[in-house]
Amino acid sequence: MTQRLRETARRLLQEGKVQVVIGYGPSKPGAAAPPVLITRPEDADKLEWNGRCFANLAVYLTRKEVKALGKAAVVVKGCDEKALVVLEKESQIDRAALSVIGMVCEGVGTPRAAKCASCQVRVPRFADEVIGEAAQPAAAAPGPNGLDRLMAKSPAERWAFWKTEFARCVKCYACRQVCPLCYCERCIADKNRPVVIDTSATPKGNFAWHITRAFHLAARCIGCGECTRACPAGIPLGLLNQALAQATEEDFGYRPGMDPQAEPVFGSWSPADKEDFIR
Amino acid sequence: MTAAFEPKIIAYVCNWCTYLGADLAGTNRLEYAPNVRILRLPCTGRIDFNLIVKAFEMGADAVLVSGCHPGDCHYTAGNFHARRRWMLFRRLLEALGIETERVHFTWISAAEGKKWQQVIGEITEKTRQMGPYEAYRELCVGQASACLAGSVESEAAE
Amino acid sequence: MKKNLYKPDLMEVLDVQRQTPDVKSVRLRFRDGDRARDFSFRVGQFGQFSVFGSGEATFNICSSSTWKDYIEFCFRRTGRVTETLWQIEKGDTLGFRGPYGNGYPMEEWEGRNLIFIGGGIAMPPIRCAVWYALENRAKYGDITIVYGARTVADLTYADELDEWSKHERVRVIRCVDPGGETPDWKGEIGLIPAVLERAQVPAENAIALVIGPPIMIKFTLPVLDRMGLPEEDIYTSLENRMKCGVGKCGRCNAGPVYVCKDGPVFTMKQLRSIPNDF
Amino acid sequence: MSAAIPVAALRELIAGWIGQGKLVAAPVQVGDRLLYQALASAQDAVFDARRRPANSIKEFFFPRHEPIFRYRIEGKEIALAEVAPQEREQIVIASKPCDAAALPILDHVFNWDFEDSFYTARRARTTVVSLACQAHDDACFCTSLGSGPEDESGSDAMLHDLGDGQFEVRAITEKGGALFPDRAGKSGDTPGPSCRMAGSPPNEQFDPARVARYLAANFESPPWKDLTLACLGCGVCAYTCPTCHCFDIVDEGNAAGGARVKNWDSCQFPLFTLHASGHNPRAVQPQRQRQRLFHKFLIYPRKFGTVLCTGCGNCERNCPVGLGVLKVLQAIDDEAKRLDEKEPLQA
Repeated sequence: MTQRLRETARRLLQEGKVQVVIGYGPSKPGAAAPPVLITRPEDADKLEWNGRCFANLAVYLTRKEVKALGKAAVVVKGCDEKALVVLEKESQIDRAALSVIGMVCEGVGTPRAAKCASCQVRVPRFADEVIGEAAQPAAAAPGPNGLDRLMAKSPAERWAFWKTEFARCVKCYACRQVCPLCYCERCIADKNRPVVIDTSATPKGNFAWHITRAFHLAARCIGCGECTRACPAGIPLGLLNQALAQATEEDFGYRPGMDPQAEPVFGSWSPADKEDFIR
Repeated sequence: MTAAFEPKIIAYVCNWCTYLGADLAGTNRLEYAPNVRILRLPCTGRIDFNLIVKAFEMGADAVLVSGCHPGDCHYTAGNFHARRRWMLFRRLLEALGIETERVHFTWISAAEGKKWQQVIGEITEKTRQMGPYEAYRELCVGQASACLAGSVESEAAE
Repeated sequence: MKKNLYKPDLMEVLDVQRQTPDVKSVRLRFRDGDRARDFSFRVGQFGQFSVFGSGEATFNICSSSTWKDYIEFCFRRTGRVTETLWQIEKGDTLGFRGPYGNGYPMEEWEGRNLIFIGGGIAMPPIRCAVWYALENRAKYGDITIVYGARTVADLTYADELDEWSKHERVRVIRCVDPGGETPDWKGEIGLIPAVLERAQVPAENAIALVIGPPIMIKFTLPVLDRMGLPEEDIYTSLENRMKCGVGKCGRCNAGPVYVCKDGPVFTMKQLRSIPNDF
Repeated sequence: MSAAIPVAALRELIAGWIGQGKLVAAPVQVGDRLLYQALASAQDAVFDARRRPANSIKEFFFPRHEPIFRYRIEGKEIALAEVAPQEREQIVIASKPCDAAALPILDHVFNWDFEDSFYTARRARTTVVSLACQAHDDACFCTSLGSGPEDESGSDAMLHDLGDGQFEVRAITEKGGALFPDRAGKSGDTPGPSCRMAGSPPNEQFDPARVARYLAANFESPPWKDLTLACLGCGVCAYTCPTCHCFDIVDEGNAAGGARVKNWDSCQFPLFTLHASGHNPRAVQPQRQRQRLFHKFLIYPRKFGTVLCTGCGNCERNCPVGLGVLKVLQAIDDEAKRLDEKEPLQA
């Protein structure tokens, strides 16, 4: 698959169809494959494809340094591709100007990442070119994940759990910078008139930040897991997004990034919404 | 307990319905608990989830968010959008272990002065039983960074 | 208990003047008497001014170092701190940390002709040097002040421009951008580089202090060059983002210098060694 | 060589220090990560000469958040109050040599002309006991900066792992020796038999002097521009780095008063250099990556005589896109070598 990926990239660059190919590069043994931005056809051989291609490369499509390079081709797995669907639905990318190279994915990480166990998008659905064939059938039902263990706790236990976890947050914002759907020009955490979220990495500042980060991704997050992987303090941030994803599916039957035509939850409304807590 | 605990309740209300409802309660001389501090916003659609978090940060023991009944919204769909937001936000609060019984959502129209009085009474009583919301307030005291269990010593609070 | 580097002195607001629709000047006095008495600074230095609850902001001290009973600074209403500053009034309390930075080498400039070129809100960092020079008049040769702003209303310390022009061997050239003039405007019309070129200011034995937006400096330098002023005689004051003001927080590091400690006043010759990173 | 100390004895010593009210920090296993943390109990301390914690010990000298004074607003009056000075002694044990080596480097900037009393006070009341390294991974490059697995700079005492839970202590400073009364040998003793590095120390990967010379001459056309395009602009490299020390100062409080606080900050964030006028000298990410390299490998050495880096590799290990500085430094070094062969760069 790596060979076909390199050929496709070289062709796209030589034909001038794209000015940059965003893919994965060679990594040191055991390390994650680092994203690389190829602008010259002869560099296409730097592209790699293996089980350590974790990063969601859709994150580069909204960055001004990359947009300045011109038309882009992006290598995506099935889960990353869901981010493209959301970005297009939120008018952040021009899908027609984008070349999507979809890679059939058997799951990343050894042992395999939790998100891959329950993956239904092994074969990318909207790519311009799909590389690789789906060897195994779709994955079996997912085992108990972190969210069930979290929700099994009592509210007080959960509160204590998050207080300990957020105590390690240093406000490096890696969780924001790696997320393809966190593309705001100036994040609410960087605004000071008024200060909604304290810049300090105090318990108060950390709770305010993580509540806002999780909720600004409500009914948008596609569960690529990059925020959890990027956190240098090992905080299981993805649990908050999983909780919201579960709620979104139960309450609105909506799974972000799956159906390009479906109306976004917060972007639309309906008198038929059911709830039991508003008196 | 020193003085009896008087809960601090913050009410974010929409300008067109609930605020008028509360006003009606006033003109009808319907007495209701003074524990509530009313903040008027154009519509429940404008009531951002951060306002609820900010209320707890500043020491509220309960928060009420109230606006027009579905269909009555002055801006047609503000309350429908708000409803969707609250449906998901409550789940996030649950996942975080924040006491969702301290966050109340109601529809109160401009004619429901009585209902406003009832709702405020119920919330005040319920919150009085639950006691002050120490858990969240404790996060914000002294701004000591408890991050590394004392790596930054917590100063003697003033 | 070691001295707390970041704790400001408390200052009383003596007076607040509206200079332009979005610029005000503020006069401060130290609340602590002895600190007021033995406080001294060099013109061209800056300080960190605190509005408690909003934060600190970096402003030049725009009063002359010879005036002992107050210090003054100017600000434009742009951000969180300046928005709160806009509301302060006489008697309020602010904080001040400083003086920081190297300031103008007034001793080196002695015996030279002084050319001050300022654009927009650049007058405050120039005003302190002008008053210092006027109060040590004998030490300095001819003084020329070329000051421009977008419109007439945007000229800060406009009244002092008149006062300065009354002094002997002081020439004040005022200008506003084309379209910024009022019907009774008697000053020049045009951008500063062009106005400077037309002014035919003699350049021998002169130094120039150029302060203003980067674009203005960029187009003024060639004019000074044509006038025959060498780069080591052209000074400017950089306006980097700053927080600590004492060379610790890393913010104002541009190329080899920490602007807050090694600057903010540099000659153009020194600026050549600093990459375009400020 | 002094008598070997079993790890159980080390834990007793730690329990003693904690009992005396001292703050004791050490690497602690948190989920799948090793992190320096203040110890709740002596049992939590991990003595592992083969693994590097993901954060650094700078937290105990230059914390992520630190109130620097309090203010109370009473109408037009303001009352300022110092933050209660902390006399609590701190001990960092089992620190990596490349963490301890950062302290003498940081001493320069925090004492340059103006003394930052917050840092110097903490530095004075903290004793660092490091643990000599016995393994490295391919992100480590301490040897390229003249440091190494047994570099004692910044440490008050050093533990050497003799194997099967036995350690030898070497006192380097009098403060370090005081922690291990009559059990510490002197620094420079011949290392014990099993002190040999399991593998060889990381080989030298670039020449800092050549890199500095190259940087000085190549501000505009860096060969690493494509590499830094992948940088996403988070603060991980700065916040897990033992030597990064940039900070922000903000006020936090309400209408009645609050505190002015010092927080970690990073040159990788756009707000770091954003002017009030909206002008930003470093508007795009490659420019910010360039600043980090210049400040560490050219500017700081020129101003303070020491490179602002100890080669710990945290920036590469923690970087979400695996960038860090080593890869870029190697690209620069290769380019500089190539140019040197053609016509040598003057010093």
